[in-house]
Amino acid sequence: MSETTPKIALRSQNLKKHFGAIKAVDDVNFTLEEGTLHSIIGPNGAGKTTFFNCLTGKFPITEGKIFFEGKEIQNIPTYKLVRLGVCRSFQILNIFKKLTVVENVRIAIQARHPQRFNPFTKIDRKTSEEAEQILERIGLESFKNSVSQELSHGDQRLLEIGITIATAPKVLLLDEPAAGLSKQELQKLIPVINELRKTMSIVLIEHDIDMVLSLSDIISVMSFGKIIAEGCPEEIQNNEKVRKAYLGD
Amino acid sequence: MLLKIDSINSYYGKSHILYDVSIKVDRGESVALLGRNGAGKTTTMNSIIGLVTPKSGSIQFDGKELVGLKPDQIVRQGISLVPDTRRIFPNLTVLENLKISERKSADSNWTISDIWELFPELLRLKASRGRELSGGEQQMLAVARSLVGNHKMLLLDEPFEGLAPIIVKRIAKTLIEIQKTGISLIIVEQNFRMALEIATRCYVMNLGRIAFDGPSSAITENPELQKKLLAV
Amino acid sequence: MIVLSQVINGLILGTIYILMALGLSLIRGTMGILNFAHGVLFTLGAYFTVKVAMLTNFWVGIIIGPIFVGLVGMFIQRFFMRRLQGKHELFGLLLTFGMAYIIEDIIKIIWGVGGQPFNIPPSLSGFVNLGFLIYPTYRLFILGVTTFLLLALYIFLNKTKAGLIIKAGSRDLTMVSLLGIPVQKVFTLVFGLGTMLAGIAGALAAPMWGVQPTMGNKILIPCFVVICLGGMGSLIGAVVGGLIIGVAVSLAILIQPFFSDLIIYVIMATVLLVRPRGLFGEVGEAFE
Amino acid sequence: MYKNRKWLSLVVIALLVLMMGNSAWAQFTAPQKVIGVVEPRSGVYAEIGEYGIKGVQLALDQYNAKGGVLGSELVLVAEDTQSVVNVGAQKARKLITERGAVMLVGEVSSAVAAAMGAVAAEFNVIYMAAGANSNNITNEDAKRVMFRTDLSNWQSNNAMANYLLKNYGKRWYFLTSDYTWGHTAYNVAAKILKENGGTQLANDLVPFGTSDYSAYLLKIRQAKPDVLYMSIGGTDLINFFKQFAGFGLKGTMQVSGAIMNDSDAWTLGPGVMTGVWPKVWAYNVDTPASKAFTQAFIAKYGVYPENESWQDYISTVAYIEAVKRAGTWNYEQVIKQLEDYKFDGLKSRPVYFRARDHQLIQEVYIVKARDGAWPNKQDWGEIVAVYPGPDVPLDSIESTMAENPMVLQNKYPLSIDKK
Amino acid sequence: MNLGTSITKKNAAFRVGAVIIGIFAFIMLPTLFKSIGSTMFLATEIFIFAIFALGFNLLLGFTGIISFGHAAWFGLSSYAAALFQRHVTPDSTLIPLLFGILFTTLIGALVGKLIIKTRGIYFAYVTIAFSQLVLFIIIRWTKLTNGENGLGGIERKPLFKFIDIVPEFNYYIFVVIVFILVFILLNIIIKSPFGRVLQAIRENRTRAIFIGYNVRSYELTSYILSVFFTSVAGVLDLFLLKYAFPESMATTMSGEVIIMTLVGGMHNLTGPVLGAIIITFLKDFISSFTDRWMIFLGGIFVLFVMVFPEGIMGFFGKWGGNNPFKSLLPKRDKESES
Repeated sequence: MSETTPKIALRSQNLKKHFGAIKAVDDVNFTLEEGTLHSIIGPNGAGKTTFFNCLTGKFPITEGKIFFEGKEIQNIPTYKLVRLGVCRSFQILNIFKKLTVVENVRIAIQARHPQRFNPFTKIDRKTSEEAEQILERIGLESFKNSVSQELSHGDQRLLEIGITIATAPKVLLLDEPAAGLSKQELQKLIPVINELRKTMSIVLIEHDIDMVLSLSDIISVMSFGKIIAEGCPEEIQNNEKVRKAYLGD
Repeated sequence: MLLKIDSINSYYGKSHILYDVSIKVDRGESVALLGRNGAGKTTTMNSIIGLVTPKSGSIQFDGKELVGLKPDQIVRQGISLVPDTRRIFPNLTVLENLKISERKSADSNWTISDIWELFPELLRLKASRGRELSGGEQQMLAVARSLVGNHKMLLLDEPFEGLAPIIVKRIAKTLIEIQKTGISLIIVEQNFRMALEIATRCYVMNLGRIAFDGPSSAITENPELQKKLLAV
Repeated sequence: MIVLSQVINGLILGTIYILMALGLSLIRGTMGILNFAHGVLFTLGAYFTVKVAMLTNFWVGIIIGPIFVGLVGMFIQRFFMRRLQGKHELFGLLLTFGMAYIIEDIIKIIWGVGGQPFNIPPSLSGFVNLGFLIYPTYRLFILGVTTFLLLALYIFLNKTKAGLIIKAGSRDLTMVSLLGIPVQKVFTLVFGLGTMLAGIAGALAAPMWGVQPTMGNKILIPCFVVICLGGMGSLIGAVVGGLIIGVAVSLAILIQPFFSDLIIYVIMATVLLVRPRGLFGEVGEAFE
Repeated sequence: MYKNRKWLSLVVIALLVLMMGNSAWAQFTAPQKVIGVVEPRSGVYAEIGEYGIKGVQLALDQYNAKGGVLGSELVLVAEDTQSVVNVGAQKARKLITERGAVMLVGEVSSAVAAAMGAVAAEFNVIYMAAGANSNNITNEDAKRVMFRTDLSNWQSNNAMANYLLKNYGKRWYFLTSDYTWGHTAYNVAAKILKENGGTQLANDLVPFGTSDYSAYLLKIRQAKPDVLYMSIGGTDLINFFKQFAGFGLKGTMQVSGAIMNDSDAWTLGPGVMTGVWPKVWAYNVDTPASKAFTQAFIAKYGVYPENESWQDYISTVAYIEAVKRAGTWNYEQVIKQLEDYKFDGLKSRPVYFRARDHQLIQEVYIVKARDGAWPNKQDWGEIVAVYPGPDVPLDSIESTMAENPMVLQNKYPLSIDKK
Repeated sequence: MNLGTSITKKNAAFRVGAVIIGIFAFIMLPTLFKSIGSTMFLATEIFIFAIFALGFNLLLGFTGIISFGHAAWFGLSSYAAALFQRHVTPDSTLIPLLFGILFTTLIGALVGKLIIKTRGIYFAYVTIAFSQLVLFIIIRWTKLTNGENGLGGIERKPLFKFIDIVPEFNYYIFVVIVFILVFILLNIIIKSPFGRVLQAIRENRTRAIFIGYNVRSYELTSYILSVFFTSVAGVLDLFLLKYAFPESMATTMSGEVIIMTLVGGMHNLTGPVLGAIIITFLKDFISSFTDRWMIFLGGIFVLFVMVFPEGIMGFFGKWGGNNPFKSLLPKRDKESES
C-alpha cells in the first residue's frame, strides 16, 4: 500500500438487507481496493453469501448504496453489472450441465459480442479461439468436448471459474470455490486464483482458513450480518473477537 | 456384528464406483470412513441405505440382507442416514421436522424432550421453519431427527462440512455422547482429525477400494500414513 | 339484496372450484404432476354418485361415489404414474391427458353417450329462510359440506403425521423415504385423496348440472385459474382464489353478463402480473 | 431395449394391417353408391348423432330391399365430426374424395354444418343439413348444394311465440344465449310479442357455456313473469333447468323457448323437465306414413325414433326420390328436382324445399312436457298444437324476403345456366 | 485425415440422398395417404401442424418455457387474415396472409412483453389466461367475428399471377415449401449464437444472467419468434379450411400441440414434426374406424409415456450407430467448431 490513495474498485456504504425481522446484512461498509484479494470469512449464516447476492443485484437491497468505479450500481440489473465488469461464481455448482465444456465458456464470452442477439449468424472463429485460451488458463483444454456434467467435481469447480472469467470481469466475486475439493484439487485451484489476481480485483468467501490466510491481502470477518473485524491475515489471526466468534479456540 | 458389508460393487450409470468394498461394524462401535473427494465414501453410504443398489456383494444388517430393499425398507431395519446437505424440510418447523421422523423401537429410547436437553438451542427455535435455521442449527436438527427415529445405527455423511470450527466441536461432542448410549456410528469425513477423535476404528478409501483399515490411533499417530492415504 | 344473494351464490359456485382446485394443488404439490384428468374424474364422481344413488339412495351415493373415484385415482397412480418418476413434468401431462380420454370413453361405453337424469332429493329441495334472505336448501347444503371438508383437510394436513409427510414430501421426497416412510404408498394415498376431492365436487354438482360424459371438460381451466390466482400449493390460496373467482363471476353476471367468462382471466392476469406467484404463493411452489 | 423394439415392431405391424384392411375395404365399396353421414359421435351431441345414423341406415335398407336406386346399391359410410369445424371439414372432404360419397347428410352444430356446406360446394356434392337450425345455413352461409331439413330459427320461434300469446299471459321474461343463434331466436319472438301488445320484462343475455344460473333465477323469481322464454341450447339449458327446479320455480310460470333437444330432455328426466317447446317431428305424429316409419324403426332397432332420426331419414328419402325423378346422380339435375317439389314428410301436410334458400317449408309441432312419468323417453311430451294452422300458408312462419333476402339462384347460378 | 474426409464425403452424399428422398417423399405422401383412404387435405394439415409444433417447440424444447396457450396465436392469425380478406382485400390471398402473420406477431409481442416476467408453471398458467381472453373476445365480438359459428366464405386465390395455390395439390406443395423454409430457418436459429444462449437459458437460467445475458429479452425474443411461426401455421390453416373457427384457439388445441411435441421428442427439430404427423394422422385414422377413438388415442398417449419416455426421436437417438435418422438430427453437442 503506497502513499498515493489506492483506487477503489467496489464499495458498499451502509448496506442493509433484511428478510422480515432477520437482518441478514446489517449496515455493512465494505471497500475493495483495486488489485487486491479481499477475503470474507465468518460462521455459517453470517450473511456472506447474502452480501454477495446484494452486490451482484440478485436481491434488491433494503437500504444503502453500492459503488463500482465510483458509480452507484445498486439499481442496475445483474446482467448489466456483468457487462460493466462485476461477475461472481457460485457456492453450489452452477454450470450448464448438458452443454460441452467449450460451449460453457463460449457462451460466456459471447455475452460480450456485439452480434450476440442476432438469431441468423454463425458462431465465429474468434470466440471459439478465445474460449480455448480460457480453457488453457484453467487447465481444462483436454476436456473441451466433454459434456460438462461428466467432469469430476473439482474440474466442474474450475469450469465454474472459467465461465466467470470468460465474462472479462474487473471485479471477481468467488463464493467458496474450494468447497468439497480434495487437497489435490485444491493444488490445481490455488495457482488459477493466483494467476487471476494479477489482472482483476477479487473478493473471496471461503471456509478453508489455511487457504484464506495464505492468499488474502485483506480479510474481513462477518458475524450476524455485520463486519466485526478487518485487517491483514496476521491481524485477523490474533484478533480476540474473531477467535471467539469464529475459530472457537 | 451389526453391519457386515461383503465385497460390494456399485455403479453410477455405467461408471464403476465401488470395487469389492467390505466393511464391518460391531454393535455400539463407531467407525470413521475417510478418503479424498471421489474416493467412493458417499457411494458406500448410498449403497447401504439403498439409494444405490450394488450389482454384486451383500450387505447384512443385524442378520438381514439389505441389497434389493428400497431405502424406506432399509431405514425401517434400524439404520438412519444424516445426509451431507442435511436436507432439513424447509417448510416444516423444527418440532414438525422431529415429529415426522419420530419412531418407537426396542433399540433405544430417544424422545423429543431428550432432544431439547441435548440441543437447547433447538428448543428455542421449536416453532421456526427449517429454512430459517443456520447451517449449524440445521446440522444439529439433522442429527436430532435421526435420533428420535431410535435406530441402531447412524450414518453421518460429512457432518462437519461448511461449519464454523466452534460448531464442529459442539457437534463432535454430542456425537461422542450419542455413541455412549449404544448407537453405532459410521462417520464419513474429509476432516479426518475430528472424525478420528470420535471413531475408534477407521477405514480409508481410495479410488473406490478400501485402502486401509485399522484402529484410529494407527492414523493419528502416523503422519507418513496420513500423507500417503489422505494426501494431506 | 340481490347483490348480497349473488355474493352468496358466488361463494357456493366458488366451493365447487375450491374442492377441485385443492385436489389439483395437493397432487401437483406432492408429486409435481398437473392432473389433466381432474375434469373427467369430476364427471366420474357425478356418474358414480348417480348410479349408486339409483340403487340405494342419495346419501349413500354421495358418500360412496367419491370413494370409488378415489379408488380409481389410486389405481392410476399405482399402475401408471409410478413410472413417471424423475421425468419431465410434461410427461405427467401426457399421461393424464391420455387417461382423461380413456376414462371419458369408458364412461360412454358403460353408461352411454347421453345424459343421466338426477335430481335434488326431496329432503334438500326447497328454500331456507335466513331472515334477511331466502335461499335454496341444496346450495346451503353444499356450503356446509365444503366448509366441513375444508376444516377436516386443514386438520389433516397440519395436525396429523400423514399431513406432515405430505408437506415434507412436497419439498424433499428422498429425505422422506430416508426417514423410513414408503413414499410411493404415500403418493398413492395422496392421489387417491386428490381425486376423491374431485369426485366429491362432481357428486355435489350432479343435482345442479347435467350429468353427461363431457360435463367436467369445462371446469378444469377455471380450476387452474383458481390455484394460480391463490398461489400454487397454498391451501388458503386455493380457498381464497376459489371464492374470488366464484364471487367475481356471479357479480359479473349481475352487472354485465358479457364479461362473466372473461373476468376470471382478467383477474388472474392482473394478479399474476402484479404478484407473479399469486396471492399466497411461496417460493418453491410446493404444498403447504 | 429389445423389449422396446418388440413393442415398436408390434405397433408398426398393427398399423400396416389396419392400412391394408382399410384400402381393401375401400376398393370393395367402390362400385356402389355411398351416402356419407356426417354426425357427431363424440362430444355433447353424440347421442343425437347416433339416432341420425340409424335414420339414414333405415332409409338405405328400404331402398336396397327394393333393388337399389338406378341399379346401384346404397352404402352408408359414417364419419365422426366431433362437432369441431376443422374435423368436420376434413371428414366431409374424406367422404367425398376418398369414399366417393354422392351425398352428405347430418350434423347438429350449425358452425360445423356451414363449414361442411362449403366443402360440399367445392366438390358439387349435395349436402342435406339435418339438425342444424341456425339461420346462417339458409342465409349468409347458404350454398346451392345445401338443403336444410331442420326447423329454421324463424319457423320454431314464430310458431312458439304465437302459441304462447294465444294460450298464456303477455308478461314475458327473456333469457337469451349471447351469440348469433340466441339473438335471432329472441328477435323473432320479441317482435311477435311486441306486435301483439305484450310486455317484455327483461332480456338477460347469458354467455354461452354458463354453468351457474342462480343470478338469473333470483331475478326471474322476483319478476314473476307469465312466460319465461329461453333462447338457450344444449348443456346450458340442462344446467339452467336443474337449477330452476332446485330453486323451486318449477310450476310457478310457463316456461318455453326456441329449442329443446330430446337428448337434453332425457338428461333432465321426468322430475325436472317442464314447459312447452317447438319440435320438428315426434313419433306420435298421427299420420299413416309417420306411423309406418316409426314401426319400421322400432322393428329394426328396438327403440323409438328420435327427431334426428326423422330428419336424417327424410333428408335421405327426399334426395333419393329426387335422384329417381331426375334419372341421374348428376347434382344439377337432382337440385332441380329437389327445389319446390312437394312430398310427404311424414307430417299432416306435404312439405317442400323452398327454391330460393333451400329451407324445408313445414309444420311445427308444439309439445308440452308431461307432468308425470313418461311412457318412453322419446315420448316426453304430448303434441298440443300444430303451426301454421290448416288454412294458413305453410311458409307463413318462415322468413320473408325482407328477413332473409337470400336467393341462391342469383348468388350461385348453376353452371348449365351460365352456358 | 484421409479417413476423416472420406467420412465427410460419405456424409455429404448421404445428405444429398436424404434430401432427394425427402422431396420424393413429400410429393408421394398424398398419394400414399389416398391409398390408405385419407386425403390430401389431411396431408396438408399435417404439415401445417408440423409448422405449429416446430414454432411451439422453439419455446418449449429450446428455451425451456412452457406455454399452455399457444393455440390463441394459431387461431388469432386465422381470424386476422379472414377478417382482412373479408373487409379489406377480398381479391387477395397474399395480403391477408401477411397481415395475419404480422398482426398476430405484433399482438403476441405485446402480450409477451407483459407476461414474460412470470416464471415456470405460472407463465404456463398466464398463457392459458391470455389465450382464454383472446378466445372469449373472439367469441363475444359476434358482430365482427360471427361468434361461435366461425367465419366462412374465405377464398383461396392465386398468390401471384404465376403462383396458383388454388388447386389442392398446389396448395399442398406450397405448404410443404413453407414448412421446409421454416425448418431451415429454425435450424439456423438454434445453431446461431442466439440459439445457443436459448439452450443455455434452458439448462441454467441463473447462470446465464450471471454471465451477462439479459435473459428476459432472450426469452421474449424466443416467444415472439415462436408466435411468428405459430401464426404462419394459423394463416395456412385458414386458407386450407377456408373457415376460421373458435375451437382453433381453444385449450384443447394448445394441449394437442404440446402432445405432438412430447410424442416426437422435444430436444431436436425432427421430433415435433414426427409428432405432428403421428398425432394428426392417428386421430383421423382411428376415428374412421370407431366412435370410441378417444380410448385408443388416450391409450397411445399412455403407451408413449411408458415405452418412449423421451419421445420417438429420443428413442431412436438411443440406437446410436444404427440410427437411420442420425445424420438428420441437429448435432447440438458435437458440432462446435470445425
